[in-house]
Amino acid sequence: MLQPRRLQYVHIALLTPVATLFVAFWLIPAFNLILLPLSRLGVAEGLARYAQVVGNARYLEALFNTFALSLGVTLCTIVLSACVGFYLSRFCSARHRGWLLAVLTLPLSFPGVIIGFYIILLGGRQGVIADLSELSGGERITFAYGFMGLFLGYIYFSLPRAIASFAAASDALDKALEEAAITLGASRWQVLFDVIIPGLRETAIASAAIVFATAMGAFGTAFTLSAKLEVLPITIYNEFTNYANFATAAILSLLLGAITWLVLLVARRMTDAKGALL
Amino acid sequence: MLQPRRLQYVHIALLTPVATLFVAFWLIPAFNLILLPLSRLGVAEGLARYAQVVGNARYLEALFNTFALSLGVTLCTIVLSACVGFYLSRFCSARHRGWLLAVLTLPLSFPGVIIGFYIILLGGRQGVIADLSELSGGERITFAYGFMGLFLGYIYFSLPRAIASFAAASDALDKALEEAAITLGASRWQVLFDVIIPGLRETAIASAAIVFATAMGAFGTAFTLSAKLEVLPITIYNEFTNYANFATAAILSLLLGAITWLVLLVARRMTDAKGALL
Amino acid sequence: MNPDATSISIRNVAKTYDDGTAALKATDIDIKAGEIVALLGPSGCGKTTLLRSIAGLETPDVGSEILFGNENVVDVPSEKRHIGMVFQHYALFPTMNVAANVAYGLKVRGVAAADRNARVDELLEKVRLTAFANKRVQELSGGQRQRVALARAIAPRPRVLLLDEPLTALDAKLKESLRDELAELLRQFGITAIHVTHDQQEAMAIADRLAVMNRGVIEQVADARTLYEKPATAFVAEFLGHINALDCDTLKRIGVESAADSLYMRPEHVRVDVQDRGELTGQVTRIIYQGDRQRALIAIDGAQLIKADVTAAETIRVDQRVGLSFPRERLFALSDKK
Amino acid sequence: MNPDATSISIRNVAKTYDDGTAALKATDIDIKAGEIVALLGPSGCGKTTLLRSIAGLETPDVGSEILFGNENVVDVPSEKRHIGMVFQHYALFPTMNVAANVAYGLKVRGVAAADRNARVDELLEKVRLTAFANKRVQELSGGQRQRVALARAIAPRPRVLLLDEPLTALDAKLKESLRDELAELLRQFGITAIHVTHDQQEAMAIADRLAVMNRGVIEQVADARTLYEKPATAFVAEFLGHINALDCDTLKRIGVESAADSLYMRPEHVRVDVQDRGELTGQVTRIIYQGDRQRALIAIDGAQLIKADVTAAETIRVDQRVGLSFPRERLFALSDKK
Repeated sequence: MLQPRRLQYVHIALLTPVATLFVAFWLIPAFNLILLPLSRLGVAEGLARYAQVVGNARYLEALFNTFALSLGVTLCTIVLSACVGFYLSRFCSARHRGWLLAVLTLPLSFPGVIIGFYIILLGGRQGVIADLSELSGGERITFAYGFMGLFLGYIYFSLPRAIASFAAASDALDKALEEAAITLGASRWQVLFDVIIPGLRETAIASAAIVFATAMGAFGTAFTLSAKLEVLPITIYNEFTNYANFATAAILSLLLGAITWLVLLVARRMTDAKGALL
Repeated sequence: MLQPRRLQYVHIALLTPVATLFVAFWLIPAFNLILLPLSRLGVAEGLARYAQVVGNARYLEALFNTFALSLGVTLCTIVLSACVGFYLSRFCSARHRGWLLAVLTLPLSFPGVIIGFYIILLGGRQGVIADLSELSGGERITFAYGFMGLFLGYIYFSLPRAIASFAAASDALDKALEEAAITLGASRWQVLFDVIIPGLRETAIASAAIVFATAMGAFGTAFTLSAKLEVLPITIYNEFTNYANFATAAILSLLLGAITWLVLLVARRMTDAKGALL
Repeated sequence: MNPDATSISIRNVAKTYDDGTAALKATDIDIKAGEIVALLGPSGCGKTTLLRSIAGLETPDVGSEILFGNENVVDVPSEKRHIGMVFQHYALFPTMNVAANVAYGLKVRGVAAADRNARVDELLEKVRLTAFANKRVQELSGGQRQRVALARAIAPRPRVLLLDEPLTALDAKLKESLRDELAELLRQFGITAIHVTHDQQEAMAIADRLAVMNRGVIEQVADARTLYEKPATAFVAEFLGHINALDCDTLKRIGVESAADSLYMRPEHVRVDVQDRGELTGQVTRIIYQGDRQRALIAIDGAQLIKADVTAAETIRVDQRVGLSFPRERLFALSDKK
Repeated sequence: MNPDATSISIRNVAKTYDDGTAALKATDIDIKAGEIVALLGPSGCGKTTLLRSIAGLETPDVGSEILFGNENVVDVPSEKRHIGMVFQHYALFPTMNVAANVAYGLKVRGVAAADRNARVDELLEKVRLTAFANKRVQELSGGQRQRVALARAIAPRPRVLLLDEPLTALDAKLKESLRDELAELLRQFGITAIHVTHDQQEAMAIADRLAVMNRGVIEQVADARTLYEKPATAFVAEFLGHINALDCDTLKRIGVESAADSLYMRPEHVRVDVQDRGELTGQVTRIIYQGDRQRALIAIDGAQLIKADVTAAETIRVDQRVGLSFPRERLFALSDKK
C-alpha cells in the first residue's frame, strides 16, 4: 500500500479538491441557509419565523405527506426489487440478465417530469384508464393527481437502481452458506429466511435509505402530479418562486434536508458499508 | 447454491413480480410513448411530426445544450470524485471518514429545486457574489441563470454518490499490486498511472454513465435555473404543459430517453460490472 | 459403530457440463457403513464434483445411481438426504453464535430446545469449544471455526459426513494437529465419511481407504499401503510419495530385462553407498535435509537423475561421488504409462 | 555468485503498532550475500512484518537499522531499495500481458526496449514460459503465475529477493514441484533471498538457513540439521517435525535422572520392539501409514502417549503390545519450556 509518508505530493494534490469541495459545497451553503432567515428578516423576526414555520399546520401536513409517501415507496420498492434482483442473480443466464438489466434500468434514462407525464397519460383525466373504465360502463377513473399517481411515479424511478443493487448483492452472497443450510436439512423457505434475507440485509438498508432520500426530494414528478397532494419540495418551490418568501423556503429546506440526512446517517450506522451504497 | 430444479416455488413466486414489472413499467410505457403521436394526430401526421421534431433547430439546440452540459458535468464530477474518493479511502482513518462521507453526502438530502435556489442565492441577481463584486467596485456578477449555474447545480448533486463509489472502489483495489509496482522501482506517479487508475477504470465508467444520465434528466435544478439556457427536460415540460403538445413532448422524451439509455448501455458493455453500479 | 451410519454405493455416476466437458466420467465405488474414504487428486480431477453429487448439491448425469444403504437418493433433494457437510471455508452462519450454528440442523428438523441444547453441549465438548458457545463465529480462529463446522455437521446425526477440503485453508502446522484430531473424532463418531483432499499426507492420516482420482476417473481405490506399495498407475505412484522411473538405458546397465519401457523404484529403496560401491556410480547434485532423513539427487554418469533417501546421520555432500544399488524386489512395473 | 547480491544485516528492527501491540520485537539477523534464508513460523509470529520492513513496505520502529551491505536503507523508500518481491497471491498486473509484467521493473527504470526484451526473453526461458509471453495473466494457472511473478521480481537484477509465502496458494503436489524448481532457480540466480513461510518442509527444501520465529521473536537461526537435531527451544523442536516430551514419571521408570522437568526425543528415534521387549511396554492405539514409514501412537502402561516411527515393512497392529526403548544419546533437554 502506498505509504502516507512517501506520498506527500499525492496527498497534497488530493487534499486541495477535498478542502475546496468541503468549504464550497458544504460549509458555505449550510451556514448560508441557516442564517438566511436572520439576515433577511433581522435576528428577532428571523428566529420568530423559525418557530412559525415549524408550527404551521399546512407545512406540517406537506411534510407528513412527503414522509408518508416516501416511506410507502421505500417499502414497496425494497420488496419488489429484492425479489427481482435475486431472481436476476439466480435464475437468469448471464446473457439474458445483461439485457434484462438494460431494459429494467430504462426508467433511469427518463427525467422525473417525463415520468410524471406518463402517469398523466395513463391515469389522468383524459388518460387510458379513464377511457377504459368509462367504456366498461363505470365512471372515469383518475388517479394521476393524488397519492396514487405520485406513488407510482416515484416507484418507477426508484426501482431500477434498487434492482441492480440487489442483483449485485445476491451475486456476492456466499453460496456455501446456503449449501451448508441445505445439507443440514433446511427447506427452501428456511434457507431464504435464515441465510439469504440476513445476507441481503445491508443492501436492503442502504437501498432503502437512498430510495427514501430520492423520494423525499423528488421534484419533477411531483411538479406534474401533485395537484391534489401537496409535498414539501413543491411547497418550497412555491414559497420561493411565487411568494418570494426566501426565509420560509430556507427553513423548510433545512427541515427537509435534516430529516433526509438523518435517515441516511442512521442507515449508514446500521451497515458496515464503507460508502459503497450510501 | 439453491438449485432451480428444487426451487420451483421460489422461482414462480419471484417470476410474478418480474413479469408484472416488465409489462407494466416497460412494455406499456414504451409502446405508449412511441405510438402516442400516431394515435393523437393520426398515422400520417404523426409520422410527419416525428420528422418535424427531429429537424427542428430549437429542439436540436436544447438537445445540444443538455448534452454538452451533461458531458461537462460528467467529466468534472469524475475527476473531482476520483481524487476525493481515493483520498478518503487512503488517508482518512475509518472514524474521520465516516463523518466526512456523511457530510459530503449531505447534498443527497436536498431536492434539486433547493439546490437551484441555493445557486440563485449565491449567483443570482440579488446574490452574494453580485453584492460582493459590486462592493469591490466591479459590476454585479450573476451566473445563476445560464450554463454556469446549471453546471454548478448539477455537479453539486452528482458528486456525493460518485465520491462514495470511488471510495469503495479504492478500498477494493488490491494493495499487493501497488506494492509489487513499488518494489519494482515505480515512483508514486507511475504507481498512480500504471496501477491505481487502471484499477479504478470500471468505477469511472459506471459512475460517469450514472452522472450523465442524471444530468440529462435533471429537472428541479433546471427548472429554477434555465432562464437563459434551454435544456430538453424543460422543453418537454413546456410542450406538454404550456402548449398541451403531447405528440411533440412524447417524441422529445423518446429522443432524450434513447440517448441516455444508449450511454448507459455502452457503459455497461464496457465494464464487467454485474449491475453493481449501473 | 454408529447406528446412523450407512453404506454408500456409487454406480455409474458421471457429470457432463452443458458445454460438453466431462467433469466426472462414469464412476463406481462402494463405501462400507462407518468407513472413512478419501477422494484424493489434483484440482480439476473430479473429486469435488463426485462429493457434491453425493451431497445432492450437483445433479449428476441421467443414469447415475447413488445408494445410501438400499435407497437410491439420486432424485432426493439435498435437504432430505440426511447428510452432514464440512466446507473448505467453514461456511458458518455469520449471524448466529457458535451454539446456534451447531444447533441449526436440529432446529430446522424441529428437535425440542432441551434436546437440542444437550446435543450442542455434548458436541462442543467433543470439539473442545464449550467455552466458546456464546462467541460470535467471527471471533474464532480458522482451526476453531472448522471444529465448529464439524460439530454442526455431526449434530443432526447424519447418515454420512462429507468433508470438502476441510483443512486446506489452515496453516501447515495447524493442519497437522487438526488432521490428527479429525481422524480421532471421526473414529469416535463411527460415521461413514467421505473426505476430499489434494493432500496425500492428509488422506493417509485420516482415511481407511483412498480413491485416487485423475481427469474425472478413479484410478485406484485401496488402503494407503496398497496404493503406495502396489500402485496401479504411474499417476498413483507419483501422487503418493515420489518415484524414480528407471529408463531402458539404466535398466540395461544394471542388467535388468523388462518388457516395460521403464521400471519404477521409490527413493527410500534406492541404496546409496558413500564409498562409491554399487551397481552404478553417480555424482550428488543436491541434498535436501528433511529432519529424519536426507533426500539426495544423484546424476548417474552420463544418464538420468535419481532421487534417493539416505539417513539423517549419513555424511554426504554435494558433488560427492556415490554408488547406487537397486534392490530387485523393490522394482515395480505399471500397467499404465503417463 | 551474482554480483548484484548484497549482504543484509538486521539490527534492532522492531514494529509496534499504534495500539501498543508488538508485531515484532527488537530483532537482529545477518544474511550473507547470495544466501537464502527462510523466516519460518506460525501466523502472527512477525515473519511477514520483518519481511515487509526489509522491503520498505512497513515502517519499523525508530532505532531500527536495515543494512544492505554497508548502506542503512531504513529511510530509503521502497522503490529505491532495489529489491524484488514475490507475493502470496502473485500480484501480477491484470492489465498487462505476461511479457509486460516481467518487463515492468525494467520499464520504470528506463531500460531501453531492446535490452528489456532480451532480458524478458531470457527470464521467461528460465521459468519455462516463453510460449506464454503474450498471454493475459488471467489465462495462467497458479503455478505459472507464480513463475511469472518470480521472473518479474528478478528481471531488474535486485540486490535481494523477498518471497512472501510464495507457494502457500498452491495445491500440495504442485507446491512440492514448484518448491524444487524455486530452490533450483534461486541457486542459479545466486541472489540473496529471504523467504517467508509457515511450512517447515518448504523452508528446509529451499533455504540455506532457517530463522524460526514465534510471537515476534526469532527463537533460533541455523541450518535445517542444527534446528532439527539441536533445537534451542521446545517451540523450534515442535515446529520442525515432531517430538515426544518424556515426563518425570517416564524418565524415572527408564532410570534417567535429569535436572529438567522433561527430556525430549523424536519419534523416529524411539525403538519399538514388536516382541514386547524393551525398557517399557505399551499398547498401540493408532497407526498411520505414511508410505515410507508408519507412525505408531503407543500408550505406555498407566502413563503417557508416545509417538514412534517404525518401518513400513514392520507388521504392527492396533491394540498390539510392544516394547519401547529410548536410546540415551537421542534424548535431549531444552533451555526453554513451552
